[in-house]
Amino acid sequence: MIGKVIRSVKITLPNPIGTTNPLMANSTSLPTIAPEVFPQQAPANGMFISLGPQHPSTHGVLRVAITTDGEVVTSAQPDIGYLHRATEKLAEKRTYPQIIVLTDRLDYLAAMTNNWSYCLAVEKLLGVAIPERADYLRIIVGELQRIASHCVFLGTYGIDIGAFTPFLIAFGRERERIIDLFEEICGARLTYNYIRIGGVMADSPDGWETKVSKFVKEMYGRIDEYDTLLTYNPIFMDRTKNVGKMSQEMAVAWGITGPNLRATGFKADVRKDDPYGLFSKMKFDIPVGKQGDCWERYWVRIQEMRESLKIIEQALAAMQPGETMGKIPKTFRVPAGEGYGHLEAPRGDLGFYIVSDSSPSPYRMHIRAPSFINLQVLQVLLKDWKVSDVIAILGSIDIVLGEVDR
Amino acid sequence: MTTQELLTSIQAKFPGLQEIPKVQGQVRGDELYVAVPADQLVELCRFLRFDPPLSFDFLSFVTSTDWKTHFEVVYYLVSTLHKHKLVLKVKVEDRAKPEVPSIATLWPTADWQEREIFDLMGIRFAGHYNMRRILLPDDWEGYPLRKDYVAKPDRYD
Amino acid sequence: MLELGPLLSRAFQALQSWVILHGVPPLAAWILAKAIQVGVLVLLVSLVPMVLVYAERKVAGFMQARLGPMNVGPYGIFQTLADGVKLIFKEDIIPVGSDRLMHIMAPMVVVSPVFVCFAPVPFGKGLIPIDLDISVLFIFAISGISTIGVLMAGWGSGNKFSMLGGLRGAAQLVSYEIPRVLSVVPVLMVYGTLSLKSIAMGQVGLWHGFLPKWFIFYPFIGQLAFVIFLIASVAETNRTPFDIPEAESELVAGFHTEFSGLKFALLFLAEYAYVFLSSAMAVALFFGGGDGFTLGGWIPSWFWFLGKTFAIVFLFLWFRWTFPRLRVDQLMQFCWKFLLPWSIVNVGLTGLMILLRK
Amino acid sequence: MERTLPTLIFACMAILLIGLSLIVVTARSVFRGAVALTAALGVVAALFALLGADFVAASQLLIYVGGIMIIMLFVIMLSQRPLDHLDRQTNEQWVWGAFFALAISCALIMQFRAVYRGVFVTTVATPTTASIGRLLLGDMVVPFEAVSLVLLAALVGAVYFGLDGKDRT
Repeated sequence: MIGKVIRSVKITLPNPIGTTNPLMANSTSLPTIAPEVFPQQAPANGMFISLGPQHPSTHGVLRVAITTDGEVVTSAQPDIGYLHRATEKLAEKRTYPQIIVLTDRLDYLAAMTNNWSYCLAVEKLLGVAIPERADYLRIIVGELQRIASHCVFLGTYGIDIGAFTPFLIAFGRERERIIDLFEEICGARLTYNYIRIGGVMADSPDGWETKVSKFVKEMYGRIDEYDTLLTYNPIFMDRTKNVGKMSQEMAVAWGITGPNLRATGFKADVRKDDPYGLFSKMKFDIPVGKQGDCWERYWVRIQEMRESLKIIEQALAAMQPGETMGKIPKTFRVPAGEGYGHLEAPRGDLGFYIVSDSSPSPYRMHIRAPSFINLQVLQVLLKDWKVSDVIAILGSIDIVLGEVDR
Repeated sequence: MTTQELLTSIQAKFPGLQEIPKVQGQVRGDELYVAVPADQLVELCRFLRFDPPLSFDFLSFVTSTDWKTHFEVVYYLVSTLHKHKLVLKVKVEDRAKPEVPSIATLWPTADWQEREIFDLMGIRFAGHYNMRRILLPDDWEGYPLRKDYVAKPDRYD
Repeated sequence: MLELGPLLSRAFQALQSWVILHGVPPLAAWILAKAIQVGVLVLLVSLVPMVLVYAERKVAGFMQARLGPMNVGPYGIFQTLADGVKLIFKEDIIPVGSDRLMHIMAPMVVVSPVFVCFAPVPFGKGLIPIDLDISVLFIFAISGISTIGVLMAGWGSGNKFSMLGGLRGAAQLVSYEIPRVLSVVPVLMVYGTLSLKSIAMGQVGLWHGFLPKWFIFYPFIGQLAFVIFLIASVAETNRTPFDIPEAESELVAGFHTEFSGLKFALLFLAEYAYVFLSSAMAVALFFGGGDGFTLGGWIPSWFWFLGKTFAIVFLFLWFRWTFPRLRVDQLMQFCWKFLLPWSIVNVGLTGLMILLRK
Repeated sequence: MERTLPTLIFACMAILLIGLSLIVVTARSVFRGAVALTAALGVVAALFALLGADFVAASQLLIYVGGIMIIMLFVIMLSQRPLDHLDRQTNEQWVWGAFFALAISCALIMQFRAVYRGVFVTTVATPTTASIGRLLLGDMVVPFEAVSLVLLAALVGAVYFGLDGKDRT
């Protein structure tokens, strides 16, 4: 196992998906993956382990109740709600622009895309067009946010597997620079509130674009560094390859989106399938895996960072000076009706479904939170894996509890 | 498939189903909106899921709205193959004991989403294997997302 | 010139004769002398972890693009001291539902063998506390007692994570003990002794006038033995990539989850003292002990010994901050299917070499 | 002087050993009993060392304390729970057990008193490793190998019984 050292051999995974759907469209059988009710008691010769809510590897206040038979997990039930803040209810009491602040607190590692997704939904209801420069700025900050978010994933996943250094390299060096860039453009480092209904909060300050392009150029080399440090590390590959495999059928049925879905080889990306903003003009690939194991979920994210850099470069090149805010009055009423806006957040398909009754605040707002929906697959995904793989699988799903509990 | 074609192929199998007409002056997405009675839901979903020209294999989200007089459960379906979308709406008139059949066996992703609706809106999903509260504590009283919910101040308020 | 050994022994003899002159019985003087020796050794062994903790933090800092401790003293050199003071004054918590006696005894059982293990280590010319004939075996035997302490800690905490950590620790330590001992056997065969001092002395000199006669420079067997010894030592000291007993992402902190204050400090001290001990053993066994090949005359042997030891300690730190952690079954497979066969092959090869030489 | 100090140490160790052995049989917690047994084996190693058998002492520690006892503790940890020491370990035969143990020890003491009367503990400081090695691979090589064969057979048997029914072929 240590013997087969694979170092700096770039594995190119062929895309198994062409235009045909892997799900047999004419199959009439039900997916045989209905979960079982979690047993209230541990099995006779097994053990009951309560992982969390205070545990270093649950990435927040998540509890996973696990029963085991020896070393093998027989059932797992994630227990959530420790961080529930009733965002959907709060939104019913706030005006539309005020809700952007709430969305910052959902996936706090990717607040930009949360803002954006919400604004997409409201703009759909309002039917406003936003200025081109604002759209480019959105793409730049959105993709920077994706890189920052994946940097956190990389670091924390490294810690889950036992490598401490990638965390401080990716989290403390690269993400820090992205956050500095965000601070410069909007003044905040975590909860940005930058993307507003009708545009963005402010134009980029002088020299910001050159800083971004400088960062992008350096970041290519940094990602190569992650490859040598973690991605192709034989121990890391031993721990994550062929662990927690998820089939395409299973992933789609469970509503998995984002890198977790793409790791199964399924070429699905909202940026391509349902282009929003100016993504239809951008040229980029969708990296996909083959068998959907932990390593490929990780690898897809690393590749995505490279693609994001390409998108940022294109957006920087195409961006022209101009307005950054559409013609939106300070206070407005949204016409009655309903709208659904969604986009490709770092963790998957993030959508806002808003029902309006032409009052200043939404009548009902539902958040399609990718972390929440991706998390439930753990009920079946953890089964039959060893207890030590639980951490590897849990980490590779990459959830943010702020979004799970909302 | 365009929305019109979708509608005709659904109506060919379920003649009673109607598209929800767009109210004048209201905004709405360009998806097809179909009203479904609760008793036909599972059958329709099975058809939508497995019929080759439709093959709605991806349930994007399930949610619900409290319209004060009635509840509405919304299903947002996407076909990853044909890229068409469909919104199903189930009207639940009985406010005292709202119940909708569960579709978690067709799309397992509905598992927690239905539990969340039960938790926050109080709509039961008949046939769900594990209909318990998910976000709120098990002893929570009331369903917060209902419009007539009155927040009781607790010791932190 | 700067050799400490002769100086110390002369001072020691002077002290002893002075005490006897003033009417102290010889036995009491002898006990006093031993007590001073033990005191110095214990003090040194307790100080070494403090240095190592500081080194670990700084090395980690530089590997992780940050500075490490900087506030307490210049470049944060007093950080460990401050930590020690903090740990001493921390509340000592014994969890409810634990086995109190085991919980209290565990850190002592873990830490006390370390001090004994340093007794036969040749720190330099004349700087060997006790020259035992079986010192290699002695160190392996005594350090095995610490494993009992790990088990007691895991059991005594009354915590599932601690228990799992203790179990994993025991399985790992017992397994890796075997290739570790076997990897040393070639050295013993070549030098025909179990005494660390004699082994270190046997490596003094040069081959062809430039290559030191250290065991590591024996073709193939030397390197293989050293690699196996190093890997097994990393596993024995529970450090990454073999830190499964205390895997923080899985078991919170493994067997020392429930320890706080001074007890935690003791467990910590034992870990770093074992790192130092393993490095010192590696130096004595494979790197000629205090032998400083061509520059030997200029720099004292104890300096050479410590320098080499810290170089190997750096390897330990380097591993820790670059590797992820293995899984339990992978760890066991690695031991039984890779390390053990190769260490046995190495013993055979060494025997062949000795036969051919004759 | 040279005669009394080792004898004194020997006496202390013997008392310690007896005390630890009593703990082994009377401790309520199986785990504590096993830990006391470990300590007792360690004291035995110390006795060997005192008598100049340095190699045997180290082997005793390495094999019994560092190997066998760890496996025993391991098994206890797998099969017991931490609060089991509150249960009473009852053994209805303890009276007879104590009687026979006392009888046997009295007989042994009587016998050894006759042989070792007037013999004091002396520490021999000659290394024994080489002579043990020569003995094991010289005169005693056949019994030595026979013993290792028996151990191998035991190991194979243990693996066989450890396998699940379906893995046995």
